[in-house]
Amino acid sequence: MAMDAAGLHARLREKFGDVVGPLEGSGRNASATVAPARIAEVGEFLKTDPALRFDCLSNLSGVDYPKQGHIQIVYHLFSYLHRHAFVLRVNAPRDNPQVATVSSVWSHADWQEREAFDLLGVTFEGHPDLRRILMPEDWPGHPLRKDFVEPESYHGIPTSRESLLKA
Amino acid sequence: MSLAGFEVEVQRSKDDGGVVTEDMTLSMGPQHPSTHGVLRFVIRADGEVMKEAIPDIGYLHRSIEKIAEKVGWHGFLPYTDRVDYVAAMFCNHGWSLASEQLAGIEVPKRGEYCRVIADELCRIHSHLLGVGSMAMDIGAFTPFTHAIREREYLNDLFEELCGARLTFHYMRIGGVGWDLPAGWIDKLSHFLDRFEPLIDEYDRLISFNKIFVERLANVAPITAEEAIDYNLAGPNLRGSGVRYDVRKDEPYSVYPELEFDVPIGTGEKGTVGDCFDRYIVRMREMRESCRILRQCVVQIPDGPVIAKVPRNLKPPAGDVYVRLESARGDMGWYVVSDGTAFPHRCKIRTGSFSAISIVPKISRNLMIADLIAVIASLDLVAPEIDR
Amino acid sequence: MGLGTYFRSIKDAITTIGEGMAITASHMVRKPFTIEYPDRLPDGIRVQDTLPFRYRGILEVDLEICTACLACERACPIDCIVIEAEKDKAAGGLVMTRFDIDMAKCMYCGLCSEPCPTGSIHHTPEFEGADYSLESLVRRFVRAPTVAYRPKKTGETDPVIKPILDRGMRYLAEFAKGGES
Amino acid sequence: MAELVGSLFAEPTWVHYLGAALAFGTIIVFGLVLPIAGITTWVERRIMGRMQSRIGPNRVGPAGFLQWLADGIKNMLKEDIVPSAADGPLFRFAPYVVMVGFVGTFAALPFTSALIVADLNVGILYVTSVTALVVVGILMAGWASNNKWSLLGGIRSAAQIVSYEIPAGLSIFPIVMMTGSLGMQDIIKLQGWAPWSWNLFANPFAFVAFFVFFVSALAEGNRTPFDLPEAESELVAGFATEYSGMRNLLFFMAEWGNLYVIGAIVTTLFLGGWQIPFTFENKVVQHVLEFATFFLKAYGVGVLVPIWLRWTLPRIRVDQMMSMCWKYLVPIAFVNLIGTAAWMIWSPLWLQVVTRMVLVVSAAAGTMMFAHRVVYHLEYAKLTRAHLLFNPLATTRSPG
Repeated sequence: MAMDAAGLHARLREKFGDVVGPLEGSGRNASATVAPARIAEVGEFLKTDPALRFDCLSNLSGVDYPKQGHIQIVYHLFSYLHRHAFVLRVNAPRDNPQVATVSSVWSHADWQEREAFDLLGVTFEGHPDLRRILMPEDWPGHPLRKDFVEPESYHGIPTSRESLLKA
Repeated sequence: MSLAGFEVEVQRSKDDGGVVTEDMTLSMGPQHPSTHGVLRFVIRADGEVMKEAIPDIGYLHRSIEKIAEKVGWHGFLPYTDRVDYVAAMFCNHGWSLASEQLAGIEVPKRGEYCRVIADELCRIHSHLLGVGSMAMDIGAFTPFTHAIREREYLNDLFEELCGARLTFHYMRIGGVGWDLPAGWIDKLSHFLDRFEPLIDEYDRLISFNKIFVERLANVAPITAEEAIDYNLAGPNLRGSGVRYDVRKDEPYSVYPELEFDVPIGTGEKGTVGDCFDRYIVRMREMRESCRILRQCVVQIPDGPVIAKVPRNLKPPAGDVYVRLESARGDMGWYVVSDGTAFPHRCKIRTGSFSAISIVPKISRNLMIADLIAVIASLDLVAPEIDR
Repeated sequence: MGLGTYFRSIKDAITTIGEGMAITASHMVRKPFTIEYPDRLPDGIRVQDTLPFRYRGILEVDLEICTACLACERACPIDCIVIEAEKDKAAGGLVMTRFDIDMAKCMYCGLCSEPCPTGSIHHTPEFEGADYSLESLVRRFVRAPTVAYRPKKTGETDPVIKPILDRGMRYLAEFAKGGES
Repeated sequence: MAELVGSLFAEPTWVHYLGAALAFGTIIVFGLVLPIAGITTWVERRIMGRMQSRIGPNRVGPAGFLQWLADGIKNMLKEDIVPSAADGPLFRFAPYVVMVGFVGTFAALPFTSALIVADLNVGILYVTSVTALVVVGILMAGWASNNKWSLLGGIRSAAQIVSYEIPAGLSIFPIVMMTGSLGMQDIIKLQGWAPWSWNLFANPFAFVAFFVFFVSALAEGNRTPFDLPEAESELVAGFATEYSGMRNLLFFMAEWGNLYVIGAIVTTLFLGGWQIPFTFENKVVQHVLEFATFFLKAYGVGVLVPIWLRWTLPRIRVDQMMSMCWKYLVPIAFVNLIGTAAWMIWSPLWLQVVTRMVLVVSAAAGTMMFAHRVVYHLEYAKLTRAHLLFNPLATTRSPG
């Protein structure tokens, strides 16, 4: 049976208490914030609990919020069994973002976490194979951070060409 | 031994009656005829049998998500064409949907119908390339050219509709950029009339050909649980027998008003979720798309095709996650706005990205030739993986 | 494998292969779909002439009707258009000294032609843009300082500008206009 | 050929024989083998073009006919690249081995009742064994390229050709048994000009043997659906991956020329060879007609049908290729062999005549059914608004 956002949230609160933050938003985009270190447990519970059964991690995205000083990892969960959705958010400090991995819960998270590591520099603790996935191994920095500055050249290859339109 | 970042373990085994054998490490791609763009697989093989195939992606990474943060809401639309250039309409649609939900814009009815027509044409367009190149990867060249022939007809239709053959940039935030040209609907009907019999002919030519079936049936079956766990989407998920279609189950646009079936893989030639099921689901989806198009042609109302949208769009701060059914399945757009003229973050979750992540799991102990069939049956499109 | 399956698979192979061969054989006498590029069109017709009006080919600017409003420059997501115009009372309005488009950068999205008030900047059906250097792909439209066009309230009467403006307005009319749902 | 030399020279020595052999070899290679291989590329591309709703080569010469010359010249002028890590001598030598394996067969292939380089009494055995030389060349090429894809291609080719030699050889034996000779001309002379006097319809086992032999010959010639050694979507270009220019051309010439060899063997064994219904006083007319008959049969069966198959069928997998050989073709070939022997011993004359008639009629009926399917698909094409164009040499299509 599909559960509504309030019911989902209540079930989470009942199990984890204050680890799960208050309910934000509604409908498909209803979300709750979770402590970085506890996300794996929460994920495990969400996947195995027969009433919730979030068998699919639709999307895992990292967002850099320099003003708030944290990087937010957003987990979009979906249950093919019950056809309901929920969003989890995890805020990790910008200077040393560390989040527990959920790759053991959802296999899809493996590559998604590697992408977040590659592009935002979030370390997923316990990830079996945390390597860069899109960028070259020796690329400096993490491009999707707001303060990322593109290097002038990479291995002697300029990264941009002179605009022909400069007067 | 290190091979461009991959620690590949050289294994020596003595199981062949005392003969010392050594595994062969093959680098398939990035320049290989059937890796559809620039994928690379590091294959550890014992003769023709693969022990593992590790995908190496990123060769086509164009930092589209970073570009989104720099070019503004309207300006990013043409870039979405490049996310999946085989089915650009869906990326247009996804970005438009996300922006509209953030900014609270309602699309006129006719605009929605134009979008659905364009989407479904694009689905046929993409599936034709998918099944055609699949046949070619299996070694049959003629079905590929037949598919490309029909695709050419569609290209002409698109060209008339929006002026481009590949990077359409047809949709705009709030609707579509151009109304259907005069006489275009007739051409579309003409296309449907000739195309539906051609699907049958295509089936007779290749789909049920004994050799083709033997090459695909029972190869790399994916169970429904695995498919969901790895978040496969679209035809790959439905090939595993999960009847889930975003158009049907979480409807957007005017899909609730349209009637269509969701074909799923039943293991008719082998096991459920094998390469053949994924292939045949695509063939059947093309028929369903034709059915949707026929309904749209009749039902399309008059009226404006685009809502009034300010040129300098500044959606209120917030985030939204929209899903839509692209040719490669459930495409997710997570867009964060901070209330300025530039998006704060755009994350695109694509079907090919999750599809390729399952390759190491399903390709164990297959032949090298089977890996080609697996890549083709998952319908991987490299730009969509790397973005 | 039972004997039945054994012979059935032989039969399947023969019938399906025969069916496929019948289809390819029937294609031998069907008309080819391809056309030869570009020299087999009837005399005097170029491929470009057969393309639809909306075709987004290489950008072209009709300087006669350009109002130097900079809408295209602002709309371009990759900044491949640069316009320089200054107010000059003596000349009677804006004087354009520069209108450059870097076709090497242009991605043919059409966002620049949409906000143009007169249809001055538009895509042509011309698509053969290969050249030997990046520099020669920069299209410079202003040869000498030109006075920008000012739309007349009474409608255009100049016989030289009228057809150009008509074409521009026809081009603009193709775009969908924003309306409430 | 010895008689020919004897009639030309009063006291022929070995020099004369060698000179004659070289001259004749040159004439055959340059006058027959190379043009056949070259023109076949053009034929194949035209046929494939039309099957795929395309036109095919149409720019060089009338209907693109000179395309094969242009391609040949282009290939000869191209740089001959030997990869630095390759085994140089082997790499350079491999194409010639392949070429020898292919050209060598022409020494025993008949063209007319008299025109044959050497009517060996072990003709068919010679042809099959010389053809097997190709595998050595391909394996050499695969190994010497020092490329893993090439190596896989070479190994596949070795496995494939060695395996398929068995059903192919076993399918030749029924004919040899019926003829009682291994000589090519002997086999042809035992057949007549009419289809019902061909070996193909001699008995049901020979009829099946024809198909087994044809499939095995396709596999030996590396043609689709058995083109695994150079499977372009799997192994890039297989054993020929590292080859360029002239050496690549030699490989391809051998491939296309081999098609004609297949056709010639099949024609000899099963389709009545050069037999024509009449004899002419004028020897030239006689031989020209015989040559035309033989050539048309060989080209039709050996070249056009494989081309047609190639552009219809997908490629089978390497393990399926093996299982097809060992599980299907070899047992069937054995049954044919034993069946033919039994047939020769026990079948009464009336049964032989009736069987011939039944086989001819059923083959005709099969052809008719097939033609009916082709017509059906043409009718079906009307649903798809396709137009018909019967001119096979059409070079262009106006838009519309």
